[in-house]
Amino acid sequence: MPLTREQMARRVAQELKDGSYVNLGIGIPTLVANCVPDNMDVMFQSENGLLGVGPYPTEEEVDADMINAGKATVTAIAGSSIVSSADSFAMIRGGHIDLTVLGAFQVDVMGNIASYMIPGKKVKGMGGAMDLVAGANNIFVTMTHASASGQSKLLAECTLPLTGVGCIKKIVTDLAYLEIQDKKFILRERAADTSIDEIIALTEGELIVPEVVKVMDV
Amino acid sequence: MPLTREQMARRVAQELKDGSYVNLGIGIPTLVANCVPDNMDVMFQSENGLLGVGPYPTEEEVDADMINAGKATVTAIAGSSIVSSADSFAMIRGGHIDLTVLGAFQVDVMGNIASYMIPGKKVKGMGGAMDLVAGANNIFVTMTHASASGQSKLLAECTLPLTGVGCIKKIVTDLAYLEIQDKKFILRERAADTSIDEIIALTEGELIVPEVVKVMDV
Amino acid sequence: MAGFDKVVPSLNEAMAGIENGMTIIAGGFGLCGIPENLIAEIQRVGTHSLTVVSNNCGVDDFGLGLLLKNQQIKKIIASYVGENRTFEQQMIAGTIDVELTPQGTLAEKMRAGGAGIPAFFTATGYGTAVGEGKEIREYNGKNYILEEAITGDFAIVKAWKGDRYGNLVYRHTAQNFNPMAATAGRITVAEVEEIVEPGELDPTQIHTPGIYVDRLIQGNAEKRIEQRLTRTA
Amino acid sequence: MAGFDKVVPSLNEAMAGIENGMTIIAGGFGLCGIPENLIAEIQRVGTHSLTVVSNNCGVDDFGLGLLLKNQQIKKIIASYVGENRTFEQQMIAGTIDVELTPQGTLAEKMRAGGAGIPAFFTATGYGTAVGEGKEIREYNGKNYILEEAITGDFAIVKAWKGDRYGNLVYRHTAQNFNPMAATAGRITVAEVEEIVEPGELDPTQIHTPGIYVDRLIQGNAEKRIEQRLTRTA
Repeated sequence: MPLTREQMARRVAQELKDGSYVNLGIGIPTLVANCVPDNMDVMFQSENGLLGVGPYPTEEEVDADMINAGKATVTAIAGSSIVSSADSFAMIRGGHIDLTVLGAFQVDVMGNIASYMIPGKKVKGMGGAMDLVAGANNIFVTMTHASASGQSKLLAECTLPLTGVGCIKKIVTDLAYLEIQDKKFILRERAADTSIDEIIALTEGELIVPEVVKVMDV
Repeated sequence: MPLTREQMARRVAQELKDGSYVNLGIGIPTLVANCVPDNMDVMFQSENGLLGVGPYPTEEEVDADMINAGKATVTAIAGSSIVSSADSFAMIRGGHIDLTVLGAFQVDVMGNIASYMIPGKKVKGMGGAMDLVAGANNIFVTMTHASASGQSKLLAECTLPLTGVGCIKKIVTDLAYLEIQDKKFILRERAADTSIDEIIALTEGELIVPEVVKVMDV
Repeated sequence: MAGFDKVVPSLNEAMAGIENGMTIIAGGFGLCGIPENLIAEIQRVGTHSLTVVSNNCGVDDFGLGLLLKNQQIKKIIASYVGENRTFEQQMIAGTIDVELTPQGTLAEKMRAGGAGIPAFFTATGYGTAVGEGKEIREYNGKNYILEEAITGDFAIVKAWKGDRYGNLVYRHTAQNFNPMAATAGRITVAEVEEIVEPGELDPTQIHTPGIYVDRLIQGNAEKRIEQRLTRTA
Repeated sequence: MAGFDKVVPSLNEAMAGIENGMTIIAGGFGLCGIPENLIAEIQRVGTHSLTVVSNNCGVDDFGLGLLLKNQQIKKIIASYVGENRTFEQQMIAGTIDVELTPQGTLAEKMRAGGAGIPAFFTATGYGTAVGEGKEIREYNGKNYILEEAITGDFAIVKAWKGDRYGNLVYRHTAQNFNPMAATAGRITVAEVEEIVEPGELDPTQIHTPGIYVDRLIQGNAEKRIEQRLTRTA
């Protein structure tokens, strides 16, 4: 059975480290904020300038001047800082963010990622995604393993316009956790009740299946 | 009779415009701050980050954390702003300062200026001078017309290491006010009781003497 | 001190000098911290063939979306233009030119424009459509592309408080692109919620020094919220 | 939240890991806003062959001048080194290497180092000794030179208040180079006059966000004045 969005977020959250600064993209990545272990402190950055994102506001706290990068109302934790967009991206582009979690349309064995545009269909713009993938040292991509129609999103070569090249090394899908090494996907973990054959069938790029592939604990 | 340092400062001050932002170098330029006409508001910038320099402090006001670019204690006016060195030089390098007044060792007919180093004798460093001459649109150089030993400082070509190239157009010396045009000095005004012959004798670079050279009113 | 009093009495005077074909740099992120009244004034004046530099382009009926609807914009330089139907239609119809620019690169281009830096290298966009045709250089084994600065004929920004000398302070995340935009306009106009006297703002806490601001106007802001998400207390 | 508590109990721990030959970026302008105690600790430890990046190099018996006197510095990158006799002597003796860098370029190099910009064009220094051997490019009829970013093994800065998470606020003109220096160190150590709790500093008024600060220590500062000029009231 494929993982739920919450389970995918929980798998990513297992990589969180105490005292780390993390940027979460829109969608599944956002859910990671709810999965921080109790014994751990993690600070979330929103690239519109807020370091130390808090929970959504109560009705009384709602403030049009306090939003996150998804343009949604938000709060700030005690000890947060708010800076300009240039200063916020200086954190990102200067490599100061410890972990970045992003959604994607496609990832390929070269570590390329496509996430901002489907020509002829959808043009929203890259927002901060190109900066995030170029500036981060540690990136997790979360996405479904295949499209609704069964097309693999783990490719030999991305077909959509790229967001970044050679920058992705770790992917959490609804079926598996994979790493990219030497132009191959390496299957590290599989979702419970998901067969390795199913994962092979839905992975277009070259896939290495080690002798031991543990079941994801989420 | 050559102008006093105060008179030179007063001549420069005649060029001040109401509502302008001005950077004053160390030495004679500093004196310009005392010569602002009463009907005029001018804001002085100190490149260590203070926009809106006030007078020196009283004994009670002295604060080690409030200094100017000459490292001297200073105060700030109401309506001042204090920024980082990068932001301060963004004002300078971005061309936002309306007038810069600088001292110099030498200026030549190409508009080159030498002001930061006498090889073998004096190495203090350029501080912010190279940024100021490269970023300003309107620069006044103030210096004595010749050295104590009678050597001209207005040259065909600077012999000392340059602070900037092709950036100087206006010079106030103790003998004259000159402009630089088409690789020539043009004598615009002379100090009272200073003969044109004396100025010619002390100007090494090509000097144009227009038919009318008015006497400086300082 | 009349010399540094940047306050103008009307929106008309605030945007005086705007002409067809000009480049306008606007602060704001989504609908947060946008100069609502200055944008509305551009709509009222009807200046057209504008190049607009802004992270987003408003929504259908608010912010820069008003200028889109009114067909006043010829070209947009932005990082994200989603959630705007008018925009999508104009793009499909080919009546608008779009230069998609990564958000961090856009912010840095504005800063560079204000700071006298004509170009800088950045890793962002290397190997993507954004990097096409741009110079590539390797530093410490990583590839970077050369990006050029942006400056505008006008910059329009929105601040919380501004003193008469043009010193500005932004509120919460409404800061975003405003400080950089303010530095990059030949003429910079600031719309503020409150005008205070010089000396009321702490000098070390000013986000935008008055040297960057040419005109200042007080305006009532609607401050529309794009995505209202709440929790139960 | 132990995870973000940057406070260390001793100067020894604050500078732990410093090694001979490292590059140290220091905030401060003249003697204003310098990390006095961290510099004194480097003197105490005796690390040598250091490359120091700082606008000035202290005076004979204070600030970075202490490290000069102690012959711990191999190379200095600075804009102004006047008013220091020890320094002059070492330069004449050829025991120290000096890279004179324009003040604005130096500040921008540090900022670039922290912001992931490996190089940028600037007009400053074109046609001078500073521009020698550097790439020249013309933009809009003006010549610019290509300058590269600076990063350091350590950055040492001095702030007024700092909260436990490392968020810093500087006092008056003691801000100067400190914010850029703080971004450019692999390990950044901040010396503050007062440690406060997270939440005490207004988020929009923080000069250096805690993400840049690895270690924080409270230190009593002598704050020596280099040029005491006063007026009679």
